[in-house]
Amino acid sequence: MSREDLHSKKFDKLLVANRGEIAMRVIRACHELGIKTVAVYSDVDRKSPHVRYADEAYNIGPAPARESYLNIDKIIEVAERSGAEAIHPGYGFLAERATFAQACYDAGLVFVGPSPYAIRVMGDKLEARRTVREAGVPIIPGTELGLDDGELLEAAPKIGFPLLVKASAGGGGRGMRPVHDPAGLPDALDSARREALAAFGDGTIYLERMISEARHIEVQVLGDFRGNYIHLGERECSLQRRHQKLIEEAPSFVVDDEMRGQMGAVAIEAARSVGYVSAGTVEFLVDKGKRFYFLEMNTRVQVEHPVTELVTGVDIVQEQLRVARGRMLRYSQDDVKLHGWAIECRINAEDPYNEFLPSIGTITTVILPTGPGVRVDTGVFPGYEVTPYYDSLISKLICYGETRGEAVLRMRRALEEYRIMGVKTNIPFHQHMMDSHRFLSGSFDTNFVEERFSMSDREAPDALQAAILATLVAHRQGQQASQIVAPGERDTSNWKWLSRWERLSR
Amino acid sequence: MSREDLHSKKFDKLLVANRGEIAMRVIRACHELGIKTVAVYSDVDRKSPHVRYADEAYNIGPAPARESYLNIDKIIEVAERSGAEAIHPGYGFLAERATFAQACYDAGLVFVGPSPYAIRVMGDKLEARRTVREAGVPIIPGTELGLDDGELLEAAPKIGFPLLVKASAGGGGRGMRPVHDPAGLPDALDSARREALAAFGDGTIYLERMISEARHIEVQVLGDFRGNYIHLGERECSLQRRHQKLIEEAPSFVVDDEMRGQMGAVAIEAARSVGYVSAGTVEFLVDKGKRFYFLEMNTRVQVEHPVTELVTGVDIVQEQLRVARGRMLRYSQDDVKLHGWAIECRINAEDPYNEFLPSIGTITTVILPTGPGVRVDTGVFPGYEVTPYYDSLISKLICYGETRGEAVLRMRRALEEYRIMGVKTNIPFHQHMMDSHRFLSGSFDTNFVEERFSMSDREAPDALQAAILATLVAHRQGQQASQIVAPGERDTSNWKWLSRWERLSR
Amino acid sequence: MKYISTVKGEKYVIDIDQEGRITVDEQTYEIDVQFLSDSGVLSLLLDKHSIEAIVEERDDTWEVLIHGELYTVLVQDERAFRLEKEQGTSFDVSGDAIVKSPMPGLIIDILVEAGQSVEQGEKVVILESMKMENELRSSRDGVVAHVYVSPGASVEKGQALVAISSPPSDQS
Amino acid sequence: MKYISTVKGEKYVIDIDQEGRITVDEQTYEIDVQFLSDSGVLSLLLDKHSIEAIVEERDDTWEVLIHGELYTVLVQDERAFRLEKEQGTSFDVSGDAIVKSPMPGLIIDILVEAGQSVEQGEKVVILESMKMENELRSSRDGVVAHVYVSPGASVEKGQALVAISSPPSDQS
Repeated sequence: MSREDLHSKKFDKLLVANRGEIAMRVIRACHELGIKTVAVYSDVDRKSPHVRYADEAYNIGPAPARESYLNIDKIIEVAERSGAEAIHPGYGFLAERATFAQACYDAGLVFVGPSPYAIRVMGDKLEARRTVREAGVPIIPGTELGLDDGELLEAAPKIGFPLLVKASAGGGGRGMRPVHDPAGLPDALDSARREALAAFGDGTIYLERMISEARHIEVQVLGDFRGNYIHLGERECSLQRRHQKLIEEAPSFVVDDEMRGQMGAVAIEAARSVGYVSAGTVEFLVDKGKRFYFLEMNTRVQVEHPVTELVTGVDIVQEQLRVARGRMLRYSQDDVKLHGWAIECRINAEDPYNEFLPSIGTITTVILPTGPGVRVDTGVFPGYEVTPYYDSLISKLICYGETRGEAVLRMRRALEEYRIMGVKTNIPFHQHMMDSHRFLSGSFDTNFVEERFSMSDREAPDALQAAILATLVAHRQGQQASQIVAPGERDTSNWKWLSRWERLSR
Repeated sequence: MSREDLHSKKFDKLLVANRGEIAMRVIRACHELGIKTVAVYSDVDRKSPHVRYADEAYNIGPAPARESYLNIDKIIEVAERSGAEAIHPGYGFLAERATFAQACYDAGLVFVGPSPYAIRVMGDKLEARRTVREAGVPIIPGTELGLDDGELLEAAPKIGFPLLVKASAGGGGRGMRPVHDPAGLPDALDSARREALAAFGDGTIYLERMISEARHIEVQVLGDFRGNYIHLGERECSLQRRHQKLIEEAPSFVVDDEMRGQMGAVAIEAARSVGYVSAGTVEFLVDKGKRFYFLEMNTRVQVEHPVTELVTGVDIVQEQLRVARGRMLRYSQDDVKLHGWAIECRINAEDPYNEFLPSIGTITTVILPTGPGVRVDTGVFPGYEVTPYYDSLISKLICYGETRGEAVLRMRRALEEYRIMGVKTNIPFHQHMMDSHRFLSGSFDTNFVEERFSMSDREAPDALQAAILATLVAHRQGQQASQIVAPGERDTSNWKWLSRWERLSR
Repeated sequence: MKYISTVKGEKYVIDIDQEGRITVDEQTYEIDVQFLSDSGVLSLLLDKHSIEAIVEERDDTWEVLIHGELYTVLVQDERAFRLEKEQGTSFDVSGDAIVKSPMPGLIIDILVEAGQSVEQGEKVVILESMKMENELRSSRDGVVAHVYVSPGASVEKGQALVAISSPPSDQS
Repeated sequence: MKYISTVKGEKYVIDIDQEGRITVDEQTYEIDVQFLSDSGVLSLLLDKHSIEAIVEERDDTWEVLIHGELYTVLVQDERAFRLEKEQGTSFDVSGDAIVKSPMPGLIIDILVEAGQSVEQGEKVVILESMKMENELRSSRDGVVAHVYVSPGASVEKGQALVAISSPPSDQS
C-alpha cells in the first residue's frame, strides 16, 4: 500500500479543529474549493465567525481548551457524526500533536498535515536537531537530551555564554531562558523546567549556544505524497517580544537570491529527512555573518503564512488541501517567483503602553481597513468577548506593496484606518514601529523590540481633539438628559443613569 | 517654458473633487504618499467616509451635483482657501470637462489628469475618431459631425444596419441608441438627441456601424511629461447592461500576448496623438475575428482600474499623482508583467429581480468580505443614505486568483460573505453570473446580459431558512412584548409599536 | 406558538413549541438561534446546519439576507392569518393593480392613457432617477383605469402613478 | 457651558458656548460634529480639519479612539471639578498605591512581602493569564503595606493584590 493510500484521499467535507482567524482562513479556502466545512466550538464561541461561516457547527464543550479544542475524542466523534472525511488542525491546539494526527488516521480520517512520525520527530527539539543534522542541515551547537542538572552545568562552559536553556517540547518561547553567565544557570534550569512541565507536561530541557544579534528567518516549504518539494522563499520574523512574533515580512532585508536558494535547499532537505508532506516551516537563526542555523521545524501552517502568499501568489492553505486530497503540488520550484513585498502586523488585545498586558473585554466596534493592497484575516466582530481562555491575537493586518517602502506606507495607512474599540490593542505599537528609523532601514534583530524599542517616545498628537470630542459627547449627553430631568434636580450623580438612557435612546 | 513647468509641480496638499469610493481611493493613495487631502462635500455627504478620512473638509453646497460637485468656481475657491496645490477629479462629475482642467491651470493648481486639449479632443467623439485615425488607429466606420437628420438618414444605408446613433458628447451609454432597420432611425435620432441635450447640453449626434457579437475591451495607458508611455494590458468589460459595465476582468479571455502587444501599441499611439499625460483608457470594440476598433478614450481613472492594479502590481492612482508632481513613470514597458487574474463586480443599489431599478434607502448593516485575494473599494457605511442624487454604485468587490477559475471561486465566496442590508443590491446578479456556464467559459459579448441572461432561473435555496428566521425574530419580539403588555390586551395591531420598543431596547 | 410564514409565494406552517425545537410543515428540527449584539445579525443552527442571516422588519414584513439573497417574509400568527383569509386577498380597494414609483424621481413620459389595454410587462411610465431613465411596467394584463401623474411631475417613493384594472374578458 | 477635561495629565478648559463654536484654553474654534448612527463613530470638523473618532463611556471616563491611538479623557463640569479639588487628589483611602490585577488570572508568585521596600517599576506579582506569565510592577517607590493574595489564588480583574505606601523618607 503506497503512502497516499494510507494518508490521503479525495474528500468533500472537512472538520476544522480550531477557532478564530485561522479557522476562518481554512473555511474560506474550503469554500473556494467546494469542500463543505464542519466547525467545532466551545461554549464561549457559539457566536464566533467560524461557527457562522461553516456549513455545520457542533459544540464540543466548555471554554477551557483542554475541555474542548484539545479534546481529541470529542473532535473525532464530531467528525464521524457529521460525516467529515478530513480534519484541518490550523495552528496551536492539536496542530502539532502526533497523537492527534494518529487518532485521525486510526479513525479513517485524512489529517491535513504531515505524518504523525514527522510531527513527533520535529516536535522533539533534540530529535529534530539530530535528524536534520544527519541530513546535512547546519544546527546551533548544544547539548544532547537527557542530561541531569549536574551534567548541564558541566556542559555549559563548552557551549559558551551567553546560552539558552530550552525545553525539548517547547514552542513560542515558553520553557526558554537566556543565561548570560554561569551564576544564572541553576535558576534558569529550574524555571524553564517548571514552565515546560506546566505547559507541555514534559520538563525535558537542554542547552544551546545563543546567537547574538541574530535574525529569525524562516522558510516555507510544501511537500506532496509523491515526494515533490518546493520552497516559497523566506519570511523575516525577527520582530518579537518574549519570543512572540509581532511583525513578519517577506522577503527578508538580508536575504539575497543566492542565500534564498541555499536556505530553501536546506529547508527542503530538513523536510525530506522526515518524509514531510503538506505545508511546513523551517525556522533558522541567521547571525551577523549571514550564516544560518536550523532552529526548529513547525509542522503546520504558520500564523504569518499570508505574507508568503502575497509575494508568491500561492494560496498555501488551498495547497495543503489539494495535497491532502492526494493531488500533486500545483507548482514546481521554477514556477515560484517572488514579486513585491508584504508585511504582517499581528493585532493583539494588549496594552502597548503597559507592558503589553493582555486586555480583556468586549469588542464594541470594528471598522476594517480596506482598499488597495490591504488584507485582513480576523475572527472577531462587534460583541466578541476577549477572554483569558485563548490567545490575544484578534486579527492579522497584511499589506502588500511593489517595494518595501510602499508596503510600509500602506501599513501606516491601514493601521490608522483600523478601528477596534472595547479592548486595548497593540496598534499604536505597530504604528510606532512603522515610524521608526530602525525598522525602515531594516536593521533589527530578535532582541530589538525588548531591548531597544520604547513606546515612551511616542507622541500623542490628537490629545486636544480627544479632549474636545469627549467633552462634546458628555455635553450632548447632559443636554439630552436635561430634557427629561427638571433642571433643578440635575447634578453629576445623574450622569451614569443618563448614560444608560442615552444608550437606550440611540 | 516646458510642458511640465506649466502643468505639474511638487505638491503636498491635494483637493479631491469627488465623493464615494473614488474619493476614498484617491485619499488613500495620497495618504500613502504623504500628501495632505482636502475633501469637498454636498449637504447630504457630511457623514461620508471621504469627509471623515480626509485631512480637511469643506461644504460646497446642496445635494444636486450641479450645485456642488459640478460647481467649478466653488471647488477652485475651496482649493485656494485651503491651500491645496492640486486637484484630483476622480471619475464622473468634472473629470472629463476640459473647462475644469483649464480653470485649475488658470488658478495655478495642478490638475491630476491630461491637458484640457487632450480632454477636449477625446471628449468629442468625432474629433477623437478623426485624431486617432490620423495616428493610424483603426476606427469603426461612421458619419462625420454636423449632419442634419436628412443627411444622417441618407448616410445610414452606406454604413449598414444594424447601426448605432451616438451622441458626440456622450458617455456611459447615454445618448446612444441601437437601430436595427431604417424604420427605427427617426425615433432613435430624436431620443438620442434629447437625452444628449439633457445630459451634456450638447445634442450633436452621429452614426456608427454596429459590431455584432462584439466584446468591449479596453487598454490602460499611462503617460508622463517626458513623453514616456506604457500600457498595462487590457480589461475585459463586455458584461454590461444598458452600456453600464457590471463586471470587469483582467486579462481578457480572448487576448493573447501578441494581440495584447498590438492593442497596447495602438492605445499608446492614440494617447500620443493628443500628447496624453496621466492615466487614461483606450476603449476598443473587438469583433468575432478579433479585429479591434477604437471606440473612445476615457481621459481619467476608470471605475474598473483595480483589476489592472491586481494583475500588474502597479498602483495607478499613485502613478497619476507621481506624474502630476512632475516625476517620470516608475515603470518601463518591460517592467510590466501580468500575473494572475482579477475580477471586479460593481455592487449597485438596485434590484436585480425587478428590472435593476435603483433601490433608495438607508444602509443599516455592512459586513465586508475579507481574507485572501479580496479587495473592497467602497464609500458607504451603516447609516449611509442611498439617494437619487448620485449614481447607484455603492461598492466595488475585486477578487484575485492565480487563475481565472481561482478568481471566480474567490468571488463567489466573497459575494456570499458580503452583507449589505437596508437597500437591495445586485449581489444576486453577480452570484448568478459567477454560476453561469457562459461566464465560466468566457463566451459572452456586450449583449449577453441584456439578451441571454435571466435572473428568473435563479434558485432560492434558503427560503425555508428565511421563513424560520423571520418567524423566530417575530416570535421573540412577541415574547418580549408580552412581558410589558398584559396578555389579554395583546393583539397583532400592537406589533408595529412593539417593533419600536424592540429597537429601543437593543 | 404557531405561525404561517410566506416567502416567495410559498407558505410554511411553523410551530415554535419550546426552547430548542421548531416544527415546519410537520417536520421537526433542532434549532439554536443567537442574536449578535446590535447588528441585526443572527446565527442559526438548524439540525447543526449553520446559517448566518440579517433580519430586519420593514413595512410589516421581514427582510432576511442569507448568502447574498434577500428574502421578504410575511409572518402571521394563526389569528391574523385567518382574519386575512376571511377578507380575501386584499389587492387594492377597487381591485386595481397600482403601478407605484419605486423611488423619488421625475416623470419623463407616460406611455399609456386611461382605457387603453396593456399586457403584463408592458412599459407604462418612464421615470428619471439617479441619472438614469427607468421603465416602469405593468404587473398584469388589464386596462388602464387611471393615470395619476403627468410628464414633468416630481414623484415620491411609493406614489401611485397608474391604476390597471383586470381586462374585460376576465371580469365575471 | 464650561468643562475641565483631562487627557494624558493635561487639563483643557473647554467652553461649549453655542452651536458651531467651541473655546479651548481661550482659543476659539469653529466646530461641526456629527454622530454616525448606532456605531459610536463621530466625525469632527475642527476649523475644517477632519477627525474621525470613536467615543465610548467606560468607568466614568471617556475613551476616544483617534488614528489608532486610544485616549482616556476625564470630563468634569466646573462644579464637579471644584468639588474634587477641595477633597484633594483622591489616591486611595489610606494614601496607598494599589497594584491591581489588570485581568482575571492565576497568581503564580508574589515577589515581595509586607514591610519590604520597593522601587518604581519593580516586579511585585507574577500573574498567569491568557497562557502567558505577566509581571505586575509597582507604580512608585515605597514600602509594601499589605499583600492581599497568595500564590495559587484565582483573581478577578481589578482585584487589589498589593498595597504600597510612600517610602519613609517621603512621609511628612
